[in-house]
Amino acid sequence: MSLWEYANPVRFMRLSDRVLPAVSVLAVVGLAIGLVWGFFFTPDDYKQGATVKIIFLHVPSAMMAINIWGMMLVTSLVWLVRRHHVSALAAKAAAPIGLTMTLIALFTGAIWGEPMWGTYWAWDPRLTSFMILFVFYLGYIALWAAIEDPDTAGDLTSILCLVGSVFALLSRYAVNFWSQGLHQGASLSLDKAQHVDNAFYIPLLFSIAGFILLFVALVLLRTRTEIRLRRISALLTRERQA
Amino acid sequence: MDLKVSDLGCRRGEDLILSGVSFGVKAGRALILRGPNGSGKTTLLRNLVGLSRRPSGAVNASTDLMAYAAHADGIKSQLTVEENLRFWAQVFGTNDIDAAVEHFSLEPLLRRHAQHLSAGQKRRLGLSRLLLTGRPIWMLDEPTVSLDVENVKIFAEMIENHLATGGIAVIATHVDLGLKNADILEISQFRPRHDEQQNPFLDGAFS
Amino acid sequence: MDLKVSDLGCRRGEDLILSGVSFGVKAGRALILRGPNGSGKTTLLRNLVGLSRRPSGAVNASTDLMAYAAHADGIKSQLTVEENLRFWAQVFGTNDIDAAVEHFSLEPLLRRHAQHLSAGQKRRLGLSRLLLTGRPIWMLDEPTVSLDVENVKIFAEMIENHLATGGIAVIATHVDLGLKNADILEISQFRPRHDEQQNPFLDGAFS
Amino acid sequence: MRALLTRDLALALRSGGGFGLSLAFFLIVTMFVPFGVGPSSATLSLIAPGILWIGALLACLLSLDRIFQLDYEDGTLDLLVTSPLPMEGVVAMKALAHWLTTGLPLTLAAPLFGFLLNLPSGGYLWIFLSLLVGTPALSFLGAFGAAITVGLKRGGLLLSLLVLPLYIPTLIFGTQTVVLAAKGLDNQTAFMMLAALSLLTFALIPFAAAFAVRVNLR
Amino acid sequence: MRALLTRDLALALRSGGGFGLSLAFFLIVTMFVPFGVGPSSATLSLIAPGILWIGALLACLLSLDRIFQLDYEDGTLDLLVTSPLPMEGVVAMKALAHWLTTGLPLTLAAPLFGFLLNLPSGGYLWIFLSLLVGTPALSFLGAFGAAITVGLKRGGLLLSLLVLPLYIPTLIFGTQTVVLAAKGLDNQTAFMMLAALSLLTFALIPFAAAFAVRVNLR
Ligand code: HEM
Ligand SMILES: Nc1ncnc2c1ncn2[C@@H]1O[C@H](COP(=O)(O)OP(=O)(O)OP(=O)(O)O)[C@@H](O)[C@H]1O
Ligand SMILES: Nc1ncnc2c1ncn2[C@@H]1O[C@H](COP(=O)(O)OP(=O)(O)OP(=O)(O)O)[C@@H](O)[C@H]1O
Ligand SMILES: [Mg+2]
Ligand SMILES: [Mg+2]
Repeated sequence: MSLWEYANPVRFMRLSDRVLPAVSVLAVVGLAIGLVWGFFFTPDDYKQGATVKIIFLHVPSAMMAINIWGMMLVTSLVWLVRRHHVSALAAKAAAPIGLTMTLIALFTGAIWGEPMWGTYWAWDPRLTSFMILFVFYLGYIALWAAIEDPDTAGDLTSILCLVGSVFALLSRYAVNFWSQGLHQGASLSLDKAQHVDNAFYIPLLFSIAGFILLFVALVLLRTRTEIRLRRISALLTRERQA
Repeated sequence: MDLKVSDLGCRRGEDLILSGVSFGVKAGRALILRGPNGSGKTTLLRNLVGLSRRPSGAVNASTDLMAYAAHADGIKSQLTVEENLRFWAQVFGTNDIDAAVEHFSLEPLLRRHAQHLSAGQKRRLGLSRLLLTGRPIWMLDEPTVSLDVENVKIFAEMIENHLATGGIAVIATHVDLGLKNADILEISQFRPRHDEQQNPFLDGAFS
Repeated sequence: MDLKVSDLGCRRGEDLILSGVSFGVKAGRALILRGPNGSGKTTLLRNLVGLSRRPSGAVNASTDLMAYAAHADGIKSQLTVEENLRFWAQVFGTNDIDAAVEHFSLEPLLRRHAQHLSAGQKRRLGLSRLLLTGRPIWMLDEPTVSLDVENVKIFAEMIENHLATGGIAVIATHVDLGLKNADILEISQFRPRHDEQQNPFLDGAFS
Repeated sequence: MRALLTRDLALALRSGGGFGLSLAFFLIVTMFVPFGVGPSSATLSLIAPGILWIGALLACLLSLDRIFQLDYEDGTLDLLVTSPLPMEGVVAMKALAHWLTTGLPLTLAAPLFGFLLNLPSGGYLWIFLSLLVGTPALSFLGAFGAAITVGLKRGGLLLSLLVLPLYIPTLIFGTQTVVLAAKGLDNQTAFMMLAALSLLTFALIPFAAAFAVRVNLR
Repeated sequence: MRALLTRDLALALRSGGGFGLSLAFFLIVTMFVPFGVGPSSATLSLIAPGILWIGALLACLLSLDRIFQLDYEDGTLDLLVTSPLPMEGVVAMKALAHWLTTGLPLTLAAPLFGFLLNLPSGGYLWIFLSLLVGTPALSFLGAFGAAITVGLKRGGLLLSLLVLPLYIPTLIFGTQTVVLAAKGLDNQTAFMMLAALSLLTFALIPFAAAFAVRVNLR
């Protein structure tokens, strides 16, 4: 049995029906542990004070914002190559979640920026590339909304996602070239855990896991909705032709 | 060369419009597609010339042998009649527009901007384009719209000539063209049955 | 009310296309405009409904009494059939679309986006709009294009009904509609003579 | 008349031309400026009012040719001219619909974008007010330009060329209102001029545009 | 193929979309900037490279939807797809025609406009070179956006939303080339990146755009 079988709508519905409750529960648990621990049971930073705690929202959402685009890239490719409807619908379902994550990262970052850098917004490369990612999400979602025929929309958004990924990456480099920034470098690689104190590190991991699971749950849910919508329109078509 | 189509299914958007379309046209013959409004003639023609996905079935001729003339003529209103013709002649690599001009008596209109043509004159221009393609299989969608009686006759002649040289024509039309070598295909017989919709989202098991 | 046109001249751009057009249509009768492609039927109709300058001549009816249906249907493809009809009903202040829907059996198409209609279905929608105008004089330019035999009959019926209530119809067409109360006007007789062009730049003194 | 307005709004919303899009365009233009002129916040705050106004103006401009073009191509305009609606009213309604789908959302969002460009704090209220009063004039002037170019294919660039010079006074009084306010100076006159300009536009343009449409159809 | 190029050029020239228009638009945008940000020449010279690039980019943007839209509407695109020309070639030719009628005249005129904006003297050569190398990429990316939105009525704003983000790297490397040169710094890297970007675009975009056109027709 190959993995692709789950790309069949019926099988996907059956599988996701079983998986969804478990994932949802785990997501809530992960988030609860990470956020409660992070907000109430960690010490204040000696330099940043309590504001450091926004890291438990900021970092996971920023990570998700990027990774969700990656996931859309993969599912788009799968749709173009293997033409599994579920794959295209999963990409469609993921986009608004990615957009929301981007917004959360932007807002938490802005709130954090005020005490840290003395300004809510600066044209720092990292921040700017997030703004760019935001626009890419907007364009992608707008294209889905504008095209009526779902297969056409799937094809066009997929090709946009491919080309967009290339140019989003290029933009990242271009932006780095253009401005030296204020923002933190990558400090959360596993081998360099010393950048972040252990007291923050572990709850942060929980929070990240929570965000990932939350994303999985939401994507499953939204994909199921999209599939149901397609089923409804198929039924209406059949009725019309009868 | 004959045209053979077997068990073709045609979609428009998500709808299956036709299924099990099978027919053959011998070289030198025309096939008239008949069917009430909305029965799927345009859909079938677009499918045959390769403008839509082909979900099922087989066509024995390559789309490179087919020339298509549709509701929209593809005429550029800012170009003159001559420029319009020359353009298509170049695209199809047949650099001679005289035959086309002569057949529909476009001579007096050659320098006119296509913008300033009447509906029927435009259509004549659009149809004369077929002679430039040099392709053997013509797929025509309501070609006689806006033509007066005289020009319908001229058009029918053009088809007869084309058939006489071993060409094939598939024509969707509501009017009688008076062609000699023509068969008629009633297209409503290919309306898909209820249970043929083949949509993966229609499978059971959704509870 | 009768329609009387006397000594009308029609221009397109700088060309005088028709001159001395005179005719009358009695209430309850239709007038069929005949003429080869490019003879000026469209030009005349546009002139009558007030879409072009009227260089000379007189028409006894106000353009407020006329409804016009042209080659282009004025259908918005992003709106559903019903929304399209309602819009025109509101514009003409006759807020009832039922008669129009019923006459052309548009019921099953009402919720469909106009984009997804076939050529003939679009035309049916365009023609049914006439019933919404509530105006007595209909000016129709090749109304039966793309219609199948069945729908041509339905259309002719619509005209007959309109005439029966004292309406008037002026119809440019190349096909025979089989109307009972119709007169035919051959339009090529109004082709202007050479010396009638009336262009101020043609006056003498140029040597 | 109401029917026309609701129809135009529905059309704008249905086909990827809705409220969100002009906003997104505005956002991108605002974002492009730092890419062009560099990220320094001192420079940005200096030019912010001008950029916001120019951005709004361009977002407006890009959707202008839709005011009449599509209706012309599918024959709707012919039918509207022969309908009982007065052409002046048709023009006004179409300009209004255009404003509701572009000018209004821009006005509401402008203060937020001002934030990204480091707009000085005195400017926020006035960028909002000046756009609120000024953008309707942009839509009406745009409708006039669209009416003049309706018969032309590929009229887009020509349209911009005709309309942009007409936009100059609005742009000047609009930005001055904000610039003066940001500097803490008196901006009464500029603002009053802006308002007067808009009123003048509402009064004159529908007639000119209706005339242009009729000429183009014949 | 040549036939297509000459036809597209002829069409552009015939109907008010010729060389002159994009220049005029460019001129007006450059002219608007002093109105918006004030006439101080220090400010202007600071932002000149950015404004010139943004102006070129917008002039390009405004004519994009003409690349495929008209051919789609009158059925020409259907006929082209069924013709012996490969769709990738058609796309490339159309992008080229677009560049010849917009990008090229802008490039030639940009140094002149730089003058109006007080461009520092080191910048003139480089504004020319950077536009020469960069604007073709704008046309090709634009053709891709136009191909995606060709099936939509009123796709104009959506088109901008899709295309503008793709323009970001070109804009940044383009302006940096000029800015660095104007400051007398080394601009090799920026210029090489710009050139590489254009080459990448020529190689990839025709395929993506041809795919999008075919999808839109069915
Ligand atoms: C609107 C403003 C901001 C945006 C858009 C933003 C965006 C991001 C992004 C994209 C990441 C990278 C996540 C990853 O790659 O794993 C990140 C991580 C991070 N941000 Fe921000 N940020 C913003 C403001 C701030 C501020 C004001 C601070 C506080 C000094 C901050 C501190 C951090 C830290 C500590 C990380 C983790 C570093 C890492 O492990 O990569 N950010 N942010
Ligand atoms: N894009 C579309 N999406 C879904 N259905 C469509 C679409 N276009 C057309 N249809 C439907 O497909 C059916 C067949 O349409 P088609 O245009 O092939 O008919 P036709 O036989 O050419 O009719 P006509 O004689 O009126 O031109 C019609 O019922 C039409 O409503
Ligand atoms: N804009 C224009 N400028 C100049 N001449 C035009 C213009 N439009 C049409 N003509 C010419 O005017 C004449 C009459 O055109 P018209 O469209 O009225 O003909 P018609 O009788 O409707 O023909 P058809 O049956 O082909 O529709 C034609 O010879 C045509 O070439
Ligand atoms: Mg058809
Ligand atoms: Mg006619």
